[in-house]
Amino acid sequence: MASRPRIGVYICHCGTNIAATVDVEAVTEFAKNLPGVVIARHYTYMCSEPGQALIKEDARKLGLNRVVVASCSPRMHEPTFRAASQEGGVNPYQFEMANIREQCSWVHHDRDEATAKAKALVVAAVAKAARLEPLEDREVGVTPGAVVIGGGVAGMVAALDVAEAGFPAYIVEKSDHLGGHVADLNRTFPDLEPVAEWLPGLIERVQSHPNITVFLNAQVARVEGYVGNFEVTVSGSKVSGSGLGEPGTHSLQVGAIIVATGYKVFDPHRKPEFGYGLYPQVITTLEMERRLAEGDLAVDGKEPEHVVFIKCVGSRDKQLGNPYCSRVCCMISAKQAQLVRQALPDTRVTVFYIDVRTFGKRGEEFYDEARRSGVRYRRGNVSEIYRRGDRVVVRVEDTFLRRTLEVEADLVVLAVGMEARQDTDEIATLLKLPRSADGFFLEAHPKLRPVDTAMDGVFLAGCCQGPKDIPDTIAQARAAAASALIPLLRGTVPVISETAVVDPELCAGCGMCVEVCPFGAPALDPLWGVSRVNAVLCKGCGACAVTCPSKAIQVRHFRPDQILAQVDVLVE
Amino acid sequence: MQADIQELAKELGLGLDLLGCIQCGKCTGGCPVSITTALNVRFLVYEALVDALPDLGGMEELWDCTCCFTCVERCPKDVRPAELIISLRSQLVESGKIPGTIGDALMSIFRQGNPLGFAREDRAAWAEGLGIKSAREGCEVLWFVGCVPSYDMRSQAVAKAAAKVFQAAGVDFGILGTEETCCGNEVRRVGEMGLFEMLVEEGKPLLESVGAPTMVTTSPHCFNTFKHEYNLEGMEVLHYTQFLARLIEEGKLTFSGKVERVVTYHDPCFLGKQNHVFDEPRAVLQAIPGVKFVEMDRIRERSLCCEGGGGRMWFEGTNTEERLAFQRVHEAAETGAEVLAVACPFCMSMLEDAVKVQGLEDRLKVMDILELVAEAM
Amino acid sequence: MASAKPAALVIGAGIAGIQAALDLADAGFPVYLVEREPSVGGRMSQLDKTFPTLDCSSCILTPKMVDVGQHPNIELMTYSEVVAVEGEVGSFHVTIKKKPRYVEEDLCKGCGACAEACRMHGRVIDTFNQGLGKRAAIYVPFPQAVPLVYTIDPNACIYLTRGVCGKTFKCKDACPADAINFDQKEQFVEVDVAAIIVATGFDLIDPRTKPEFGYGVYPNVLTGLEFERLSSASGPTAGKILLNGKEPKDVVFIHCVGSRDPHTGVPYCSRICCMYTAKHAHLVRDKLPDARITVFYIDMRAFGKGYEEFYDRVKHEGVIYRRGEPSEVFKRGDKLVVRADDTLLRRTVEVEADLVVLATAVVPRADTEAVARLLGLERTPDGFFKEAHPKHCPVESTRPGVFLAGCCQGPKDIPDTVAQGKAAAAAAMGVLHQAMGNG
Amino acid sequence: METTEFEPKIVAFLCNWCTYTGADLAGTSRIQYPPNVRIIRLMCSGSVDPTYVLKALLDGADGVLIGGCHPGDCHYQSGNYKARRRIIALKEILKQAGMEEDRVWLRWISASEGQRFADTVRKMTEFLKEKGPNPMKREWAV
Repeated sequence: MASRPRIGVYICHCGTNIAATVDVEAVTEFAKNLPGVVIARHYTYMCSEPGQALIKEDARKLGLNRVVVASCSPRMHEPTFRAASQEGGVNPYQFEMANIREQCSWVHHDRDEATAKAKALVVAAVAKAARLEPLEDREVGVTPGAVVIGGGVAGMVAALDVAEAGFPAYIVEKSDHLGGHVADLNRTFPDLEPVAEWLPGLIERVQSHPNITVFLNAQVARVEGYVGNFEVTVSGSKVSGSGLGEPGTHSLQVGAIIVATGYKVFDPHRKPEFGYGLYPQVITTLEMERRLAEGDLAVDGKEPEHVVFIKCVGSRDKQLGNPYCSRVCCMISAKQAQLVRQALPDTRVTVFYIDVRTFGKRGEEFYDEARRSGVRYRRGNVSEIYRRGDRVVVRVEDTFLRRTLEVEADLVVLAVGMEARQDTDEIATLLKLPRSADGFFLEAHPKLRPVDTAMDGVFLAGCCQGPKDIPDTIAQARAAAASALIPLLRGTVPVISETAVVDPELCAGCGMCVEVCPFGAPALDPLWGVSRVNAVLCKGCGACAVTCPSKAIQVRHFRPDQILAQVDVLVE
Repeated sequence: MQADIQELAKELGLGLDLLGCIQCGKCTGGCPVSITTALNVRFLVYEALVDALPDLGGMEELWDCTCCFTCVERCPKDVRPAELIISLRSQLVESGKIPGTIGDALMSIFRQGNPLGFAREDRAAWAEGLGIKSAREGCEVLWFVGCVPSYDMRSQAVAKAAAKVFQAAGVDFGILGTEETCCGNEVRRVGEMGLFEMLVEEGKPLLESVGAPTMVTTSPHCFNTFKHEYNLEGMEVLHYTQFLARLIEEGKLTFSGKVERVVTYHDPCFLGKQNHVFDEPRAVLQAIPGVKFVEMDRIRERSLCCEGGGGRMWFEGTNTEERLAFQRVHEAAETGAEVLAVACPFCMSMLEDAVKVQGLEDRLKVMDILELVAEAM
Repeated sequence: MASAKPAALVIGAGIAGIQAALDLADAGFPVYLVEREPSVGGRMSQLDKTFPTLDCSSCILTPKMVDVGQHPNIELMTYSEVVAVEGEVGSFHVTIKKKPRYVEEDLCKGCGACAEACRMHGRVIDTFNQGLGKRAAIYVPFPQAVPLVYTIDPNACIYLTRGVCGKTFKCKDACPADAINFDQKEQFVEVDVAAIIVATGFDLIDPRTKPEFGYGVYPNVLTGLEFERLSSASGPTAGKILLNGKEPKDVVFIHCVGSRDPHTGVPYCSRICCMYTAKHAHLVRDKLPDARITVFYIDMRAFGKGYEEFYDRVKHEGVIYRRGEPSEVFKRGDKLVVRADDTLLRRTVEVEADLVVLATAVVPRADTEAVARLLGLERTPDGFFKEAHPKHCPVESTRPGVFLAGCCQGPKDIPDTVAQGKAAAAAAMGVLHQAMGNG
Repeated sequence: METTEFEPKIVAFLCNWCTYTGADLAGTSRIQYPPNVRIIRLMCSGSVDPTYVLKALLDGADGVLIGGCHPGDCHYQSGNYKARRRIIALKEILKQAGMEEDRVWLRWISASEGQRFADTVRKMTEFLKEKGPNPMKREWAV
């Protein structure tokens, strides 16, 4: 069966990331004497072209049939090194990685201890590698089309890109209209363009696109399948030329899913010091949008003499569990403050801030314009609001004046931040989407995979991944569309090769694996009375293998002997 | 160095997180004394962060802090700014640079177990003839009377009202009598950590030895330190407002009389802002037959401090302007209330003085919730 | 290339261009990826760690670089420039100039024997390392370069500048693969593409435009990018923060050098400096635990996912943040002195430093105007390429079929650049789909 | 005393999707924890065969940590519930056989809980240090 192991071991320095804490030379020398090891080397960056070339050349010259790289997490570079092994003629599945960076050099300071641990991890990897069997890459066809959950700007833009590339896109919107939060806005920064001038057009493009189907008052009820072939069950009403259809259940077959479920506006009742809900003079930026749209800034029938904006309401706040910046409030405040100045030139406008974060294109210029329009910026985080006669008093320290002020105001606008929606829990569970510490959905990698998720074929668009302004939301939505379009345009997706397999000699046909499998992969062969696995359905979780009383069913690449070999060397 | 101050605070058992500060000013903006005195805690934090603290000896305003902890409650970064003041005060205490009146109070606590300069033997004199048993005999509820209610004449009336109410409700309670010693809440807040530790070392075993499952305090200050800083085992600590609310809910405390008056309520910082006990005092007041309950504007999380905490009972403060208590009693009067209800001996003292100074005696009476409850029995 | 589908052109192989090219290629479209430098990688390849996760830049970038080098659907053209673009959306005709490397790409093995032998070895300013090191006239910009092929610097090579290099070509003699060819001439390649993605990146302002900071006068005043090289394991000091062989004790960082400063022609915020400075401060703390680290700032703009949390972490590592933009840097004895109004202290302070790092503004590339003319693009007043609409069309340029990715449209951090690179790819996919006759 | 010097060996079986990724996050966040843990990556905590745990304990591991996704988060729908049932049963058997079941820890640690992973390893190391070496080693048994 398996050939006699000829293993190449490669220890990566990762610059100084590993080498500063782990004695890579010692680990290399140590690895040379392990059973089956033909060669052991160390190199600055194994993932670089020359690093990969080392593997390829050794594999060819020395006839390696197994490769072990000790470097970063396999979640990072397993595909890289599998490809390199393959180019060197080694079956990519006879490659094993020892994670001596994330799980060693980065978490331990002591060089001796870290080196000892790195050695142990290398032994285990070598032990497993020696027992790995060759496997074939597999691909399956892709159902053309994508489901987009959420019909805000992010969802609509992503759906349009999918549709423009020739694939059906299905928008599943919870409410009774498209447009999301942006539909509640009046004008957008920094151009002060009325939303009414562009959002209806976008909605119209979506609704009239032959490739797009919109479901309103709709929810995703069930998701089955995997990347390339999802079956999404939607309950809701389909929009057609003649209007909204009857509510019903729709089954959609698609290759990818884009999550664009948006955000929740922070509820300022949770900051009792501002008296929101208590004083009619205290409103949120969202309420201010409506007032600006209606041109009604009066309080108690009177034009306000002084309008105060308070930033960071619900953001940058550890006590609330919202440590992050909401990214848009500085610009929204600058916008609304300017609009107040334009509408009521005699009204004083003051913005209280901690840091002014006007970072986007034309953002700083916009902030400049706000100040030039007469908006007064004062540095200080408002501490409380109380009543004085008809007005309210804003109590705040001006940190430059180094003085606590009691500023009287007629209208106070709270720049409320964004929060993760908790009503998306169901979708998170259906799609197995993890959340990051701030509650927003977690991307696969914060830098280089900002729209991918831990689930293949499921992508993130817009503020469900974190607060964003409209241009950034659109860019990210289109990025999600690009990720979704890759499998759709290719027509195939790779699927795992590490699936369960039955040894018919050992199988007693008890059917326990059939019962335990959540994916319906194993089935009893009526002719032979033994279990057989449909490899397309199998996801390699291994539930069957543990359950099987005769150990007849095992998962390739995670066979008991491969695991126990690691246990063996690790406890020595 | 910033690191030294942070380290000192840590040693003192304070949760100060100096390095987390982003200088937003929320602390100083909410500080009740920041308008009337030179104290600016945000700026102190900054000076500590950039190693620019001046000589502390000249900073009399450090003693202005009432330890109301509004800054702690509101700080978005959980820096706990007031604890910097406590740390700095502890340095002053170490070097003996403290206001004389505070020194006297501390000495009295050390010698007599109370800050008011009275003799320990007289601590339970107020209770004579009231049929209150010693907790030593065993009891369900240990009532911690507190220093001010034990000695101060005005507050003794509150203590007596409490005894009456507890008895009427059939509570099995006892007191520690002359064994009762200052809880040390203010001691810790003026930075006398050594004395506070001593009080805890002696007090904790004493309190636990009673074996009562519940302790009820008259003062929110005692309540605060027992609850958070004594780590008492097998004993639930309640402020009396929580206890009364519970008795009312359980139907154990009933009223036969009426109090036909308009009443408003002032939240004590150590009960409200610091321990989030807002609803129980209001529930008790609203349960009293006849009471017409009205609210002031600045209540609950936004309540105004009376300036009695953090050692301010023993230190006038550098404030040259109007006292906050003056402002407060006017606010109370404006609601049309006849009674300004309090739930703290310090608030009682500060606000009653203010009523007198402001000439509001005809319109407004300061009463403890206990007195109103007793009146309705 | 493997595919017969309509092709796309991506100009610039920094992370934006790499991501756009990979997405298009993965979707099955042929891509011409043109990079003017000898290697792909762009600015990101010069960085040490990345904020806020502290992933090392090369760890996450290198595999993508390798991918574009090996992808069957990507034709990588490094050391090349686009010189003409004709036609319109769906049918652009593009001329690309391949500059002579004087090294045969398919022969060179990247062994480096030539550089060892070069008479200019250790004498040519190493631009990749921001001039902090020296290299030979024949070079690869950095060890992980893709393609790993040497290039002769025509401005430094003795033979190419003077017509003669001793009696015999040292490099030619040393090369075991016989790859060096001084007869190479520039070549012109013409390709037809349906869509174009512009990902030409950015420059950093020359801090000499702010003479008060003493850059260029004091050797221990560095730019942020120079600091990246100083801190990088693959940099000239192998990752040790050393100046003249000595570890600095007091390090001062200055935000907004040039940015938010209409005076220097940069009225906008450069968007990345707050966070990379926080990262630099962390790196100094990590490598020099006893250093005193001060950051001068105007507004701390930690707006991205996990950024405010990172700022909080760095503050907890004992980095002192002082609000105020320094007014000048001067020398006193062995030390530099940074003079600033600490606006929270309301006092002018003088902070001593052994190392001052300037967070210099992100500016449009010097040749942006020429590229704009070449491609028929418009620019916004800040000098960057203009998007079709700032709000709803952030990746479309003003010319149909030409899309913008990354910092050529305005300053951006890496996640936003990657997202925009992918967004440009999505936009291009639509055009390519139509070009297949499916429109 | 020997116990003060004792460094326990912990074998950890971690699910690929949550806890292994959480351990990686501890790394990228540079959160320090004791080096006593040796991680074996599996696709799912539900694939941890009790024999793996037994083998580890009998061969000389002082503790075994099984890490999976939080309830409801399993990548394979219900693998973590299966793990929980199986580990409870295993612990029961260990108890009945007079073996120390508290050397086996099952913890839910998500991909975003790097700190929790580090804390778990620290706590488990301290716990095992306190407890002393595993008496079930095969050498001892044979």
